[in-house]
Amino acid sequence: MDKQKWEPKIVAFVCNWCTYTGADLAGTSRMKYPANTKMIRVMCSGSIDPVFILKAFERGADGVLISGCHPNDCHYNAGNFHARRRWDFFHELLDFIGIEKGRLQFSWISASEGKKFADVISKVTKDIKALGPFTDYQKMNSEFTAFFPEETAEDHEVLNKVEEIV
Amino acid sequence: MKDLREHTRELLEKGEIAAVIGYRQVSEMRTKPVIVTDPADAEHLVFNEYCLNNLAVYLTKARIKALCRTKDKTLKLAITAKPCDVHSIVALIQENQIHRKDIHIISFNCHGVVKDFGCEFNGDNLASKCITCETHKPLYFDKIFGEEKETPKASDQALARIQELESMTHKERFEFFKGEFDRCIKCYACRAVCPLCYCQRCITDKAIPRWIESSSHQRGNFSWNIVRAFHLSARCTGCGECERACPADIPLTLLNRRMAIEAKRSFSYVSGRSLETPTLVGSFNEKDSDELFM
Amino acid sequence: MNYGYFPGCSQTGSAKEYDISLRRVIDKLGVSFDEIEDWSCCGATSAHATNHKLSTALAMRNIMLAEQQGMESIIAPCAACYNRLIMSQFEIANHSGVKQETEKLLSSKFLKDIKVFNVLELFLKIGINKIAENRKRELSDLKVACYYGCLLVRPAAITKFDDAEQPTSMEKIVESTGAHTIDWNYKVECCGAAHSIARRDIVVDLSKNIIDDARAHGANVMAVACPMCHTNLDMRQRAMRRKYPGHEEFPVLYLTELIGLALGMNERELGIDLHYIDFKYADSALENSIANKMG
Amino acid sequence: MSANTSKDTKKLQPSFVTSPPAPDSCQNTYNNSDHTQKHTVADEISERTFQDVSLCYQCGKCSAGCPIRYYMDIAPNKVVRLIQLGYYDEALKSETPWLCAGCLTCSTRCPKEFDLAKFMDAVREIAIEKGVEVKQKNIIKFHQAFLDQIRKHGRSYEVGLVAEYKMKTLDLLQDIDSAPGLYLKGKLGILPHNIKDRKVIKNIFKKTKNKTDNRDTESTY
Amino acid sequence: MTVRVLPGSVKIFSGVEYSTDYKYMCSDPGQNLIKEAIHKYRLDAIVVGSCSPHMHERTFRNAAVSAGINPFMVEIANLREHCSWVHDDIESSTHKAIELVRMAIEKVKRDKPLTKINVPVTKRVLVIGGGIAGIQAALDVANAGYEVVLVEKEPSIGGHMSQLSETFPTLDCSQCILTPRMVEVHQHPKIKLLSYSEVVKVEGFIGNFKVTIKKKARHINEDLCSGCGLCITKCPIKKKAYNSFEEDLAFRSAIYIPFPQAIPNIPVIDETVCTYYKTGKCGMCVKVCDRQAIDFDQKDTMLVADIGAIIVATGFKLYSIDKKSADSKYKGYGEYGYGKYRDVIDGLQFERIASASGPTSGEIKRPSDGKEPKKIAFIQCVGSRDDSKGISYCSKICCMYTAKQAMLYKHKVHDGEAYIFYMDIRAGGKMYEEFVRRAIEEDDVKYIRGRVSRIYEKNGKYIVKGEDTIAGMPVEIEADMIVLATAMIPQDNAADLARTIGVPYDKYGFYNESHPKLKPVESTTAGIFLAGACQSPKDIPESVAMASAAACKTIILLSSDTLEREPVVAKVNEDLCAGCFYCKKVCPFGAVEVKDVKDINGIVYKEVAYINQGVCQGCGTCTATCLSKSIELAGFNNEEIFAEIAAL
Repeated sequence: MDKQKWEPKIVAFVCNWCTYTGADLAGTSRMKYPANTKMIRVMCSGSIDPVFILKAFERGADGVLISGCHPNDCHYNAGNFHARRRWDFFHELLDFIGIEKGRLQFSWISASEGKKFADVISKVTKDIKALGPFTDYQKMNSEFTAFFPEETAEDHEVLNKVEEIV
Repeated sequence: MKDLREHTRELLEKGEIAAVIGYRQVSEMRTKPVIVTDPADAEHLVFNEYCLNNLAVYLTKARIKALCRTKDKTLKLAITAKPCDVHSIVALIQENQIHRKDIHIISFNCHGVVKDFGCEFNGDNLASKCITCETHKPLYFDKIFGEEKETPKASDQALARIQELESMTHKERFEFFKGEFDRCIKCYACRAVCPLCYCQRCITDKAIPRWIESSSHQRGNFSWNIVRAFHLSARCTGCGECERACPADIPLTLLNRRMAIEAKRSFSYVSGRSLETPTLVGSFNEKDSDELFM
Repeated sequence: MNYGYFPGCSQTGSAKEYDISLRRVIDKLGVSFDEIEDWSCCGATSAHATNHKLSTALAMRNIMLAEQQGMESIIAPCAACYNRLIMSQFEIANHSGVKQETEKLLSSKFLKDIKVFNVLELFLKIGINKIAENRKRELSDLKVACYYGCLLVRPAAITKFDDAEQPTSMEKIVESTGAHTIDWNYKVECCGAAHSIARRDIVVDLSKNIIDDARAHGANVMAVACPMCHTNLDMRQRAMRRKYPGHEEFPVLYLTELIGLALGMNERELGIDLHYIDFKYADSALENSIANKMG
Repeated sequence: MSANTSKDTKKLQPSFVTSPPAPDSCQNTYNNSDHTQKHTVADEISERTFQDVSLCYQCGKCSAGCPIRYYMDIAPNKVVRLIQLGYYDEALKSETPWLCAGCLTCSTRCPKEFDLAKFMDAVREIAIEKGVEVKQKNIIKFHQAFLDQIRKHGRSYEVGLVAEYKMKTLDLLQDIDSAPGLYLKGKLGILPHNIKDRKVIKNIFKKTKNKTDNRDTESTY
Repeated sequence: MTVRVLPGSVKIFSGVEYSTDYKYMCSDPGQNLIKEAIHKYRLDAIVVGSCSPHMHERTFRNAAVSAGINPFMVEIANLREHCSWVHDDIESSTHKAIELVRMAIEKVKRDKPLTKINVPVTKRVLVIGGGIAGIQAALDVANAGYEVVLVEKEPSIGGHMSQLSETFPTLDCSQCILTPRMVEVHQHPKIKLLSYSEVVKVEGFIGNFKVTIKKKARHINEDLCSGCGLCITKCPIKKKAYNSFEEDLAFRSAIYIPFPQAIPNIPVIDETVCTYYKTGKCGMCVKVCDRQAIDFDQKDTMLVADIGAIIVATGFKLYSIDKKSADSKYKGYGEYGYGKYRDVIDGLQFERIASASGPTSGEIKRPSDGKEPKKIAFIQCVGSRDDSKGISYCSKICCMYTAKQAMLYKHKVHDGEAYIFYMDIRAGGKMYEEFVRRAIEEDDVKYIRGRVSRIYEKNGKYIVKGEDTIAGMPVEIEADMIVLATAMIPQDNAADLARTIGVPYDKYGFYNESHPKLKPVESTTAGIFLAGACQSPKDIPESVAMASAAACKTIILLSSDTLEREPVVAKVNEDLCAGCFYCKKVCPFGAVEVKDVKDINGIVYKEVAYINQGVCQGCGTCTATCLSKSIELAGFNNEEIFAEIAAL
């Protein structure tokens, strides 16, 4: 892919009750934001395992966003508080290992904050664009897949076919 | 030393304990762990600056636990533990791996151990965890031996290393760790010696779905080392056994120490120091910093 | 603690007595400080009124000097200087752009966090019981209106040492001298500050209000901790009388002078004789009676 | 948004009259929609004070508590309002910012935590830079005289200050009652105290110079 | 986004048997398309690329069920709210849509059939709070035939409404309309009233709560007391305790009934002032009580009740301008004197002064010297709409109650002047705007737009420094009395109670509704409903409406014998569980239990976690915390999520 056309690939793990609903609201309100982010819905921000993030990086993500309910607004009362502690450590750890803090971002977005959702996605996309492709990890990925083909590898052909149809 | 042997022999003879997990001298500057079940063997037990192993790791082993189970009652397990090893024991108790009532902690006033077998005990050869150690007297024990002695002075190179790394750019740090992790052969020695890696089945052994690539390719190595450090963050008591056991000399304590610094800085928490404080993982405070979140 | 001293320009001129009395009182209480060498203007009023970058750079130059001279904290007795210094620090700490810019202007980097104290904080740090212990005179016949002015306690979020609307720290200090304090309404009202020269009319009105309210609440003297306030409240009383013929003179003292009196010093030592409004205390008959009582 | 900015008209026109001011001059920074938009005075103020002028909801508490309110031509909150609406000329020409003593009463009590004193600082700065005619001449002359002293000596030199101010204002009689007194009491030094490192002060002045001196150049918005 | 290319594109992905598009998939013909396809191609799972799962997931699952496949083998790719409606660029959004569908395909391939969980329902309702909202809700539920336990922390029900003088916009007497309802509660056979009691613990889940209630010691035997009030008249302690019902404008005795119409009409002894508790002597009340109802040794008692649903109606309190402690999120008003001026009062105090049953018998007198104020200033938005003091929201009712109070003042003091300092007049409501205009036009109340900066006392008058922002003129008023329209804020212990009962709350402490539009009376915790001002500031009609709505929702819940629950719950792999019990520590619902694993000799050799499926709400926090990954959340298991990530 040539550099100018490069678009970051971003994964967002969002909780079902607040952020996902906030994203719905952004949609209903026809707010616009870049299409780079794909969302994975989980029940609570407390249920997102750090390995999910590593997996996302392994699958070529350039950035990850984690989003849940505001403190004290958690559908499950406390899931987001546990998440907050967990991410504090994981974020520091990634930073120490040499992964820019901007690659992994966090937010609290409530069900009524459609505007904030659109803003956050735009900001994260902008930030990740500024950081550029996550070549460090992607290099490891390509080296790895050269030895151990993954399910996704075969799918490249499929995706190319899709490209043709489109 | 005599006291230690007599004490354990007595306990074993009385039948109060099933076994003693202790150290035995194998050469002048080397010890190895030993499980004593026969009172007669108590005479092999030693404690000195060469007792490097963190014996707490054995407390969770099923075969050793099995020693304690008799038909009618559960016997205690005695363990000789350095004050720093007691931290691990505290963490294990907090994580429900052992019960305080089931163990008999024999500890010592400690003034440090050497960094490796065969080194003479002095300031240059002090194990890095001993340089910053603040608990020369165990926090929890049932029996204590030894006199209080001065710890030799040495400079905290590990901290300096962390600071040096932090002053680097992300790119440089990434390359640094890439270089280090590159040597990992996924032997899991770090996991085997860690008292807190007690899971019967480690996450890395889970195949459906595959959590961590098991080949020793760089990508899997990254995942493994990140996950290992993350699982130990706010839990690791800093015994340093992982790094000592690592055949590839990967500086694992850098990561552990960095996470411990984070626990202390953001939550004023040090793992394994108190049975009364709730563990940092598994608890929360509404007033925790919200800085990370947009 | 190694206190650095930042007198401020006024203390070298029209507020000389503030400088004199502060040094004497501090000395008596067994505390010392070193004047920051080669200090310059803090950037107050004119600079920050017209050019923010200039005023931040001017203020931070002094903090940089203190840092370079190995000081950990700075005493800034002038409320305006104090305010300028902490506000600049706040900007530097909160806006990285400002920090970089200022560092570039001063061609040096900020490494330490220098704490800036005002004179109230200084006395609270020294300990008010220390004043009470060293008291040579009981100022019990004084009913003091403690005047904070604008800049000592504002903005409370940054000064962080007393309430911005109903402060009480100066009262505590004044009461340790044995004097009484009164509760009044104009503690934190503005005296007109830097308009002293260019818009004297405003200053005269505002200061007159302050003095009247103090008098109405039973005060017979006012304590201030700012040279600008003192200029407006003391020196401008003559102009006040010209505009409001019924105006009666009202003595206005620096807080340090008041403490000095309690510690047994006389007016000349403290520079009270340099005021426009006469205030005779040590020479009065009262003095004798107190001396008798105590002695 | 058509740009009606009076580059060619010498007299600054209220921008609202011919073209509505930018209502979205305070757009959320996240918004990535690409408005090629002008840098307005409101933007400039927001940048300098690190706070958005749209914060103000015009409750008037600042004006209510302002000790100098009675001397001002327009209320402080109205200055903010003018800036919010884009009446920049009216705001910059007002005496109010110049009369503001910076006592922080408004900033302390503001329910929106809007630092109005800082806002006034920025308005003055911009008025100077744009060369706006200021009615409160004495105040600006005082500030100039004051800064001159610092530029020259590193510290304020009261005798020089008063002398220079009098020269600028030709108001020789003012302060006649205080200055001689100050001399008599020995408070005013006859000679200024020069700090040693005056170079650095001069350098600061030079580098931070705003357009105070370029008063003749045409001002543009 | 180009929909027409989607079916062809996604058909290529492995496992996809059939794909098609239709304009309204949720319509009957659309659903029929799905059903037909299931039959025709013998599908075992379906992916619908449509609107948000929050909209039509249920519709599509039902369609799947009617075609014979498990409802949990349906995944929704949100192509509307998350794609077509938010992206303008056709190409990139089409790509995104394909990827979203692909993720859903990968997930559905790993989905497992699940069955819903059935739980029984206890047909008893707990209402927390006995203000007008609690009273209304309790009566509605009880009248539907269900048992109600009404818990009130004060000695009497009635809440804030019982303190009010008249109500806007009708100016009818508050107590006159409230007290009949209070009596009704007292006499209702289905309502058990627990006054002077607090909820201390809530366990369990929808339909099956176990609630522990602390009944505080009144020191009166409620069964014996006849409410004659003789003890109160004889109590020697008369002026040691402020009467909180009168908002501290009057005193009360040590043994007291909060107000004459109190329900239950049983006194309480205030231990902090009663001589008996201080010196062990006195006992005057014991002597005069001929029914021996006084019991000094009475202790707090705990009651446990089985409850099916909970209605929370804990109400509000008023912001006080006092100086707040350093850790408080509020600041207090130093510029208004931090409450040191006695004639600067708040809205509720004015209500008591204006009330015919109040300390002045309804005559307007100022607290400091009892004189009639000739000039009165009302200040609106005190506390509210003030970011700096900690409350950003509009307290909603103050505009109206201030207009009412100014009107009451003018009706009682004909030669008086009333000024109202306001920022905006928010009079949205039936007859509200007319009411405010009446205050201005008929009663000559002077409205001044501008926030007051400072109040200080001068010669017995209070100087109000304001600015008329409309005229652009500074205003100073010398008033005799000031009434601050202080904001409604959550009760002091709102956050604690929220944690006890398990409802989320916002940054202020107001309880969160489940959906701001469509579920305004449900809390996000199933089986717990909200009524009144505990959710946000409300006036009386709104509180009553909300209470009735909550009661209605509760009745719906109780009308069936069992409940179906989503089977999204966590399950432990006991073989692999290491027994660290971090899951137990993090579980917000206490669903994790310790299970012993025994060897052949019956000796416990291992403890593992066990998840009570009835209690688990399915948040999955345990799954992420579990170090050995021995817990999986049904419907969102790790394999499914990994597949989604892999499909990116």
